[in-house]
Amino acid sequence: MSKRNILLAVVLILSVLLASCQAPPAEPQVVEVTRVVEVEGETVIEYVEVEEEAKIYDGQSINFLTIQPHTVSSKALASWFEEETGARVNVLVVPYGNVTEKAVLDVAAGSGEYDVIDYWYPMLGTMVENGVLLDISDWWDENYDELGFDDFLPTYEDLFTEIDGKRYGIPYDGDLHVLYYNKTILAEYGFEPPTTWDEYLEICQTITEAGAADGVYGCGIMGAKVPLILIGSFLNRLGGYGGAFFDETGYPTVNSPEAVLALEALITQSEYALPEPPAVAFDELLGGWLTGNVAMAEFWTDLGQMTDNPEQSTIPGEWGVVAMPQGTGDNANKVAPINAGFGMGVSNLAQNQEVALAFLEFASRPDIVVKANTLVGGLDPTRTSTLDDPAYRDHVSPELADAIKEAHNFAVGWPTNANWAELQEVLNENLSLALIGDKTAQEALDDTQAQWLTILGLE
Amino acid sequence: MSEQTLPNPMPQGNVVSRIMYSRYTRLILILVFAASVLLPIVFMATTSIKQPIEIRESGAILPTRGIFTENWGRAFANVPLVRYLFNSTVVAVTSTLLALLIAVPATYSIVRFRTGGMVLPSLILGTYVMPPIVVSIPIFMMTRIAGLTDTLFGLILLHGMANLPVAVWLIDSYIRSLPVELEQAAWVDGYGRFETLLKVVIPLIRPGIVSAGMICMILSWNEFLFALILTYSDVSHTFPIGISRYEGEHGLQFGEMAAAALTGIIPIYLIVLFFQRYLVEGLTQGGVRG
Amino acid sequence: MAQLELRNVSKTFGDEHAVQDLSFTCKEGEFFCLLGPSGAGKSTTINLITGIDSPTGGDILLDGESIVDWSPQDRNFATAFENYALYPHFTVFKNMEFPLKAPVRAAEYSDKDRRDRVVQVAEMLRIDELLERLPRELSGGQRQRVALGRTLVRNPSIYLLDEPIAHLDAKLRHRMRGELKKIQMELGITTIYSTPDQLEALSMADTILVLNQGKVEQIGTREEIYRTPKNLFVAQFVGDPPMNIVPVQYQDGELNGAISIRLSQDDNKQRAAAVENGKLLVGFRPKDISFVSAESASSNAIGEVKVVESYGRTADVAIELDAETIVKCKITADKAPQVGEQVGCQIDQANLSFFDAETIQRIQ
Amino acid sequence: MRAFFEKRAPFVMVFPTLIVLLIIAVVPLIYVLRLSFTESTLSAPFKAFIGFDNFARAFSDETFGRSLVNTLFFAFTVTLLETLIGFVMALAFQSEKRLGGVVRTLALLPLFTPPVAIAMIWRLIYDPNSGLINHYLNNWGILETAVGFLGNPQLAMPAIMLADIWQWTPFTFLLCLAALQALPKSAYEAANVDGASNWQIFRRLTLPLVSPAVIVIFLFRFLIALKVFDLVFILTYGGPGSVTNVASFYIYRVGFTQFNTGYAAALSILVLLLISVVTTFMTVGRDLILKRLN
Repeated sequence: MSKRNILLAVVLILSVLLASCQAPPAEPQVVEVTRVVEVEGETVIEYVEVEEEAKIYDGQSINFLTIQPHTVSSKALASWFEEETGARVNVLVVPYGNVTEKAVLDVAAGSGEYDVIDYWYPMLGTMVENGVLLDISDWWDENYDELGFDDFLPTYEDLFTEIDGKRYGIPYDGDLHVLYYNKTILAEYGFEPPTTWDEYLEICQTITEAGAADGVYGCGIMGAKVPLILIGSFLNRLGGYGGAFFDETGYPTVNSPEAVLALEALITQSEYALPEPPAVAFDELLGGWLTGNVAMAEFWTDLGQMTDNPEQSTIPGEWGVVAMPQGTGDNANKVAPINAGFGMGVSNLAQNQEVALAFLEFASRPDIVVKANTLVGGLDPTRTSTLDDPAYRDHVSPELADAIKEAHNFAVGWPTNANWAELQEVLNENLSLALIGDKTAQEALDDTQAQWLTILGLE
Repeated sequence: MSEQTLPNPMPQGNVVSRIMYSRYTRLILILVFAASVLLPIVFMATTSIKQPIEIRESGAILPTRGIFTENWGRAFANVPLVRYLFNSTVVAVTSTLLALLIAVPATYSIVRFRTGGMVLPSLILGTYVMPPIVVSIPIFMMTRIAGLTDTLFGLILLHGMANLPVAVWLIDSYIRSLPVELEQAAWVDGYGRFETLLKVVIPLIRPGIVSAGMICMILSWNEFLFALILTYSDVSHTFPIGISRYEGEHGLQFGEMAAAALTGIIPIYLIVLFFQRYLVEGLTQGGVRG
Repeated sequence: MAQLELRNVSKTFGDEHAVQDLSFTCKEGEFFCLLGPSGAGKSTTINLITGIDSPTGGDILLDGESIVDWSPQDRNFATAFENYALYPHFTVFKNMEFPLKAPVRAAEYSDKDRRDRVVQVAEMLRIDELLERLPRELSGGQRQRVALGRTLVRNPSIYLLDEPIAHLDAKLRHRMRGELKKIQMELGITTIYSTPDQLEALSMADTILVLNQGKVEQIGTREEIYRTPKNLFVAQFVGDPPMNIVPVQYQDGELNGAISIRLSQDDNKQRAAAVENGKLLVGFRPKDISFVSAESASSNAIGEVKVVESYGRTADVAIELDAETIVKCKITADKAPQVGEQVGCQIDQANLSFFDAETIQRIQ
Repeated sequence: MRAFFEKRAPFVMVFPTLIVLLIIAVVPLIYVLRLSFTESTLSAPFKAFIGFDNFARAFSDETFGRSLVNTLFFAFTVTLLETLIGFVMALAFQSEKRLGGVVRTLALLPLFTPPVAIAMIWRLIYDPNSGLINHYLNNWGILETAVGFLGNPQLAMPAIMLADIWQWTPFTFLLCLAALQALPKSAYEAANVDGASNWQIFRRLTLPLVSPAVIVIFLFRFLIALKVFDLVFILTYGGPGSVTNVASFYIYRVGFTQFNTGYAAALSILVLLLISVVTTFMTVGRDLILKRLN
């Protein structure tokens, strides 16, 4: 009994010790300033012990709420910023699925725990509606020329930052979907990469029918019931068939004939895709793709790098990339859906607005963006100049850089209105139901339309 | 007659009984049980030493591309795991003590003196039934007002309070099973109600307290929702939050996550082994008595 | 040492009256016995006295001072419980030492005092060998003595013993009775003792209170309880076999019924005449019956011997007088008749009890 | 002072609990109740009083209805299976000395593994293409093509249940073991002397004696199971379709991803009512069963 207690105490003490060894928070740098000391009236000893120049924000600190996948780049930005300005940036990390709720809860409770917030852009309207983000329109206008905001990729510039004519942040991490293909597999079957969804289906069906027994599939489709994933896959087709979530007046058109065609295409393709699309999220698709068992995959632009990493992949160098296929019909379109993407804004309750804005300014500087975009597992370009920057082109391969550049000519974004959080849940639910055959494409989209109208008060 | 007085009479006639009570059946059961408990854990262990590509490539249990230990290093490099484990341990242990400290006298009072009549016990049960998500918003607000967000203390208080109904529920039957005369004897022997609780009741329901404590600890150790909502930084993040932090930009770092998860299980498991006698005694001697 | 008085004490649990309007005084140094069948309210009464329960009405006084509001630990009574209530997690020594370590009297004893006291009591109860054992390692008799020991280590003002020896086997019970009485007399401490066993009460008590369904049936010395039961309940509860009760009609100095007695004593005649319609129950102890031949003129009743239960020196004989009346008599074994034999019964008129057939109260 | 507390001991003992209940149950419930009658978002609670509108909406909300059915189905099934398996295991090991110790120690493993990690490992096990199950089933030639457990409408719920059973059966096992070992030994000794067979002992003695405890275990586990959240959140996000959408998770989505706290509050109240009704029924059922057994 007593022996046991002693042992337990030892275990506890050890864990305390271990815990205290763990990265003590870096103290803000203490910088000596000039001091004059007078001794005995006559003798004046004057000494200057300035090792570093005083920095503008010495001793100040801000909190930066970021998502887990951005940990590396956000921490890098933080340390560069501290080096330059002396301000300490505490990077507070949450799983990406929880970032909006954390930010909104913080403001709702009046905590003001965060100064700078990394947000998923489709939630911009929701964040603004809930008073999370500071209106930085004036700052934006003032710095527009000096910081070269016109260099931001036009597709991101407004989409990630603007609601009702006001600015709430800067583009932080851009990303859109392109179609990757496995050169080896396509060559084996004598296919060229598809330009239309019909070709895509044909390729997918042919390869799967021949290769499924060996575990090789023509395509992989992410159909897991997570808005980011499932709606992304839908949007890839919706745009291609010429559909959109809303018309110019903001009226929902989610059950337009194009949309139905798009969803039907998704459902048909799913039959031949890597099993089993409703369970396929990032990891499942990557599992098929990186092991050379999937011929075509819609994914974000960072997949190329991942595929070239032999630790992660069995098919380095065997990939190619093209823009998203087009649909058929009168309104068929070429699109590159912006299926993820993050902005960086300042909290309405920021304790230190000045430094927060300075951090925004810092993070949007062209040189810093290039630096951040060339980190492994970091961010994707938000500036046109980055795509032309040799360092970046070298980092991701010139081919991919050009493909991204090309894709931006017809990029389409997600809605960012205040109701989107609710709307996307409805859509997500119905898409998933259609995918497993509980509803037809038409029913699912009609139901979505009806519920959207209710939510938007447009009945 | 002589046959019948054997200590373990042969099962008579019934096939079911013969199967149920055969030693071989038991052995098979043990093997099946051990295998099914261990399989995911072993799979987790081998995953932690597989190359990322191998995890995506094959579902074989053993690594086929050689042992890849870097997951372990990376698991610790990328997330302050030890800190989180420390936080979790502090929160689980302290909140459990808190829950027991409040629950034991309360349960005693409710069982023996019928304090609160029918209302209090049902209120406690109701609190326990309530899905935590229901109350998360007001709880967050209150924590904020109390200035306890992002502190271990806040989390300790919350876990302690949230597990209180569990503790009451589990301790209840143990107190009920105590003969009331023991307490009356203590009163007459010159002890007050508090002293009686301390000197007579608590030592006698120790098994119940241990098992209730252990269940509270498990619940606190695994709790995710409040730990996520109420904490911001490494100062107060707990282990389950840490586990959720092996999320790459697109996809999980399974190998590192597995290494992290095992790191969390190992110390706890050692402690459990260490207190095995205590815990097993606690869980098996007193037991749940209707 | 103290005198305890209960005044109109009542206790109800919900709708149930556990004790009703209970009043008695237990004098200093007295061995006071609560006698009654199970469910009579004995344990409740003891619990009210110790303070484990509080009465719903009435007052309890210790040496004239009301103690109703005192908590149990302040009353300084010592109790031995029916099921011993030994603390299972303590050794015998710790069990016995426990009352001495109580906060209310911890200051009175040094460690050594406590040890000495426990050992002394343990020796007296012959359990000094068992001090390091746990209660579960003891036999029933040993446990009982430990429970007793726990009450004896203290100097309480009153001992309350709630059926302390009920669960012992007959032989041990017999021996313990003697020991208990001896100890009580030596210490001279006021003792309240509850038992369902009339023999126990008769053999030990100075005063007996017969309790039935929460109410007092009779309070008195053991002689009074035995000889002059106040009502039919006491008459039939006390004594083994109990008092024979036979319904008779009184007329002109004669009792007629299943038995016929010509009353010879004036005292008896007077009492018998006190009931107007002459409907009486006559009671007589089994030992007051003697056998005569069936034809004898001195016989008061004639019947057939149905059962003979022999206890060695004595025997109980059941005699059927008529279809509704069986009387039992206790005689020395060698005088026992044969089963089936017709015998005449002669009843000793010196100890007759008369009860009103309507009110079943004793006629004085 | 001492006397003051002593006299009020019962109340003093529950006092801290009352405070705790006030903080974690009463105040939040009042807040939630108020929310449920208003149009509210997370950052702007109590915007406007709208009476029973939220509740009316809930009654026509198909997804919510399905989530309730899913929750009850899930909770009841896993609880039943876990209690059954746990009980059988406990029966088998109650008299095992050394092996029993091993099993008990093993049983603690799943309990101390955080659900996040458990979900991760089950995702790897279920993965249609590189998962453990598919790997071996394919290798052994039992299956031709991959089965997507979590994406298949028929298999997704059972798959989540299996993960849950893996985690919680040890819990019921340990509690059942506790209950069995608390049974009085004397009854068994008597039965052995009487020459009863093992089966008879089980039917006539063990089962009636241990039933009350097993019912308590069942209820306790049922209450925990009703709150299932983590596994669904990580494994399926309620999909595919609405197959694994459970109440807690749906409320989370309404409240925490759509920030429609008013509606989430109304849903919470309804769930709470439903659970109370179910619990009451089960408690009554328990009492009836116990009465019959006695």
